[in-house]
Amino acid sequence: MPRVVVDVMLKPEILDPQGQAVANALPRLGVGDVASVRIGRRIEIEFTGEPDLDRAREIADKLLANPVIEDFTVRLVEADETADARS
Amino acid sequence: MPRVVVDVMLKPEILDPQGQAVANALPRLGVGDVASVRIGRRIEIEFTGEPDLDRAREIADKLLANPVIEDFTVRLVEADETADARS
Amino acid sequence: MTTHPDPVRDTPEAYSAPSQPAEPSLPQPVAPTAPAQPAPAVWTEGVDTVPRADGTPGELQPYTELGLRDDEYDRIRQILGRRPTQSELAMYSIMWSEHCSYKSSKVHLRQFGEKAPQSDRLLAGIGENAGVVQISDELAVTFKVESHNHPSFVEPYQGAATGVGGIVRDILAMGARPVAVMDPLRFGAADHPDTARVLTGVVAGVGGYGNCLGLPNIGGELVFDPSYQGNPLLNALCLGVLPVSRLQNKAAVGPGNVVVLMGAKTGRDGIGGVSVLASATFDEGSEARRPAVQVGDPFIEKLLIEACLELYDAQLVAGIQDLGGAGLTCALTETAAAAGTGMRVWLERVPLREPSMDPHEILASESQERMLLVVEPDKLDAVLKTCEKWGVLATAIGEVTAPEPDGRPGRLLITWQDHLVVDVPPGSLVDDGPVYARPMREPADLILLQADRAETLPRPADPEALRETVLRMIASPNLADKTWVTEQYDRYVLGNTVLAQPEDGGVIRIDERTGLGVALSVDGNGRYARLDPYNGTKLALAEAYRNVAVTGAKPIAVTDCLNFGSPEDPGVMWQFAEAVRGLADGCLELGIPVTGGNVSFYNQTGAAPIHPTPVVGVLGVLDNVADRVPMGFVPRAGGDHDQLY
Amino acid sequence: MTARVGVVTFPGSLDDGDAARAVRIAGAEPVRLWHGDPQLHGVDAVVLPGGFSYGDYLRCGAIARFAPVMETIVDAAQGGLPVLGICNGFQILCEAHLLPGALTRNQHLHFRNRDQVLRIESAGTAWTNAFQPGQEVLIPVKNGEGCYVADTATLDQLEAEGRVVARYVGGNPNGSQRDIAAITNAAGNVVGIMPHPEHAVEALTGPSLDGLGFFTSVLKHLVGAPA
Ligand SMILES: Nc1ncnc2c1ncn2[C@@H]1O[C@H](COP(=O)(O)OP(=O)(O)O)[C@@H](O)[C@H]1O
Repeated sequence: MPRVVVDVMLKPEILDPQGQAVANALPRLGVGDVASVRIGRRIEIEFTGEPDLDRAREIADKLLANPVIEDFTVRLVEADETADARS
Repeated sequence: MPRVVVDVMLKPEILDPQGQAVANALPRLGVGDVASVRIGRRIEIEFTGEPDLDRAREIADKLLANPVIEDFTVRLVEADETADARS
Repeated sequence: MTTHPDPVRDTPEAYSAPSQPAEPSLPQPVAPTAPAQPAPAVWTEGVDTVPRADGTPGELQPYTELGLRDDEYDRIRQILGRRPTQSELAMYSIMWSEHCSYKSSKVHLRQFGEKAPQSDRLLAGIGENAGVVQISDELAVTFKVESHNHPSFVEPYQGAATGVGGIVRDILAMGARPVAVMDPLRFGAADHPDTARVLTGVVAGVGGYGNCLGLPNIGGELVFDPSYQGNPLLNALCLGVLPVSRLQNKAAVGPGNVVVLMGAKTGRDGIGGVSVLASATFDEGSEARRPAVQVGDPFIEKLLIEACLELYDAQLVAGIQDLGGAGLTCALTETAAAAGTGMRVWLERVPLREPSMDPHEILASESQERMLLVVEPDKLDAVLKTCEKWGVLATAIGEVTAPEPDGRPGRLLITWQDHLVVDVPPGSLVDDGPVYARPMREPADLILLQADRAETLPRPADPEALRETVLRMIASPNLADKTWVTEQYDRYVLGNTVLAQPEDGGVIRIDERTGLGVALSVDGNGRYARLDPYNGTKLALAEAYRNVAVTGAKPIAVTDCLNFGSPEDPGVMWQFAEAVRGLADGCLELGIPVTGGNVSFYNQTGAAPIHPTPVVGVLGVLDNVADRVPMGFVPRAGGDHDQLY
Repeated sequence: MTARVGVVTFPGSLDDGDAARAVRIAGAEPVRLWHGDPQLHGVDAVVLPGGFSYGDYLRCGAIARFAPVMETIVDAAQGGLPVLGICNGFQILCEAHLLPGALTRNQHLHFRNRDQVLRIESAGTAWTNAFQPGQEVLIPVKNGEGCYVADTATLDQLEAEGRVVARYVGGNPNGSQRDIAAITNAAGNVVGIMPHPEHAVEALTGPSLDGLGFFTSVLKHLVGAPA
């Protein structure tokens, strides 16, 4: 069953302390070639029936994202991308 | 410039109280056809040079995900998917 | 040090009360998404420089949109002898805003100084970042309460979080280690849907920031009233401790000294926030203003605290000022003005989060977690090293310059990639802002309100009615248990919390060796103040004083946060004036000084102001915190209890 | 010779001073250790204190695990050095795989600070030998991510080997599986505990003196341990 994935990221101009902290930690792992890290939320929504993108967009707008500081995208994803393909 | 996106989700058997809270709030928004909501992290990594999937996988494995409770996927994404396509 | 005639207007008729800028006709320079361009299109070609301003005296400038009145703009031109550059205009609009200049409140606040009882404990008073009171031969404490009301309505979590962050930096700037916080809160009706958004966000923000900084929360207030529905109040108090010898000063002394910017990178946070968010009323336009919200990073602030304290202890700092609502603009001008020196700043040296920022944006940015240091050149290396140890960014961005040869204060010169974008007398932004004696009138409905006396209310006449009344009172959110809120705050961290919620006053141990400590309480009653602002404010003071006294402490100092509607409303202005008079008189009677505080105007929705809400904090000293008196009776081991009948 | 107990300060550590105070009150000498210094300076035991190391961004303890001092501590702990992780310290120990499982967001999604009753389930560790098995103690909890989770096999193993050190009694403050408040490694020298014993060591500032037992335990352990 396909699901709807909502990706919520801080607007580009908003400070992302989380991403900053991770980026600062990378050199200690021996990683020197990362320019920036931004951290947001990924929300997977499963509908009881057909996945409903419009409905998902509405949920994202009202509940999942904070429009003051965040942007979001909504898209359909095949189940296997989200679940099984994980390494 | 394409970026690497790491999606980190709680393993299916781990309780996700945040997703649960969102799912529980949906009926109050008049949404009745959602079966489940899971909330994870989306991490966008920009490299100074060519995006490096293997490197990203290594970072994810060591730092971005906790294998005890989380799974992750790593993939390349064109810049416009992550930035501009937001609604 | 005033170089210009005092523009106080004594007669109310001398000016018509300005209306706050209505919806701007030009694009608003507040949205970081649409980078601020408070200027006609020609400016986008390049930077507006001082020579360019000289050569284009007639160029239209959007000063109205930035909240400046015609006569204020004229005064700027008169001060500079030309039109201001884009950067200068941004700086004046910020520094002359209500929020920074106290232009409506100044004439009233003077009473705090005039009526203040003599105190030899006061090491720093009103006008400093926070008042400092000596509590023993070696130790002093500093405390202050501040508002972050409007941002907390727009984005409750970040608004509250950065409110805590801001007051903590004020305390830090005095040389103190912050050791506790308190949070007086006001929300709309408890059962209103928006209260669920604002309350949960604000509480999570206060906790999120304070907990992460490791500051125990030792008290506060939680009050619901419909008058705050569209304008909740987030006041935050911070207490700090310092050895008397570590007291810091903001003055940028010593020509040749280096000006160092320390802490977070500068981004487009809250540009226009100070002039728009803090001084404007909320209306349909507030949606568009939302991106002016700042995001806080308590982790950086924690590192900033540790790094600053290490710098103080190593005596590496000649002057220090926190970057608050008005960002670099405020810090640069205030430090220079306080010393009478000038300053030379290379703006392109400021580390940016977004490389595309324009000079006026850098100057106006409200990015959090930053401090400005003045450092002797031979100590610069040591300063940078300490900052590096704590992982805090520190960059030399300028230099202190000498006063004019004739003894007049120096000038603030700011370049941007070799272009001179600012050339101003710093004092003109700090001390010479407009001051208004605004018209005041007792609100017309006050007589009616006062006539509706409690005595006329029906009294419970039988057990059933009594039961009914008790149940209604118990069910009132204002009397209900506050645990849902206070459980989200760390009260134990630092290990010196002797009393906290649900006690009437918080008590913090300051000196583990001697048991020396302080008690603190913050109180306010908007309903009472609405009925009688003079006595309502005295009541708030008396309540806080009592709450401190009953812990066993001797009250010695007062801080206040005066939350009111628009000062352009004569009724509000009257409430404000009465409240200040009440607090000053009350302090005189009790013999304790106001050491600092904050005024928050424009707390209203449309034309409807909130209840006037003066919040008063009182600090007391306990020679030995072991002698504190808790609220309840503590049962003794062995069952040998004192009994009270 | 008084025992020397190291207390690590990470950027963002908050309860390090309190942990050092508790060590002192218990009769040992606290030694402050710095995250960037891999040396342990000859300490006999280590406390990883509470707080928000590195802001606790990403996951609590995830970044602290990579601090230079942690590499040394992991080795030393595997060699028997007593290590107590309190709150954030517990999270770090799990992230460093010195303890199994993970600490996740509280089920109710709020930070919660309250005085909490715990039952000491195992008095056999380096940090709990001053208690009686089954003894109930009152100690503050304060955390946002204190919900202990592990897979069923791990939980069963912890139970079977007596490695659940303490459980919440009278209400689980964060949703931890099987009410787990503290666990230990197989050798019993490494203990992670979510509540804060260092905040219950003085009558004036804590809800009890019950926290002291954790710090006196390690002293007893060190005296008994072969040099
Ligand atoms: N927002 C808050 N933050 C911290 N403590 C609070 C807050 N609101 C109330 N408290 C605390 O809860 C306790 C009870 O508050 P309240 O009922 O207002 O006390 P009282 O009625 O005795 O003045 C007090 O210790 C007070 O400091």
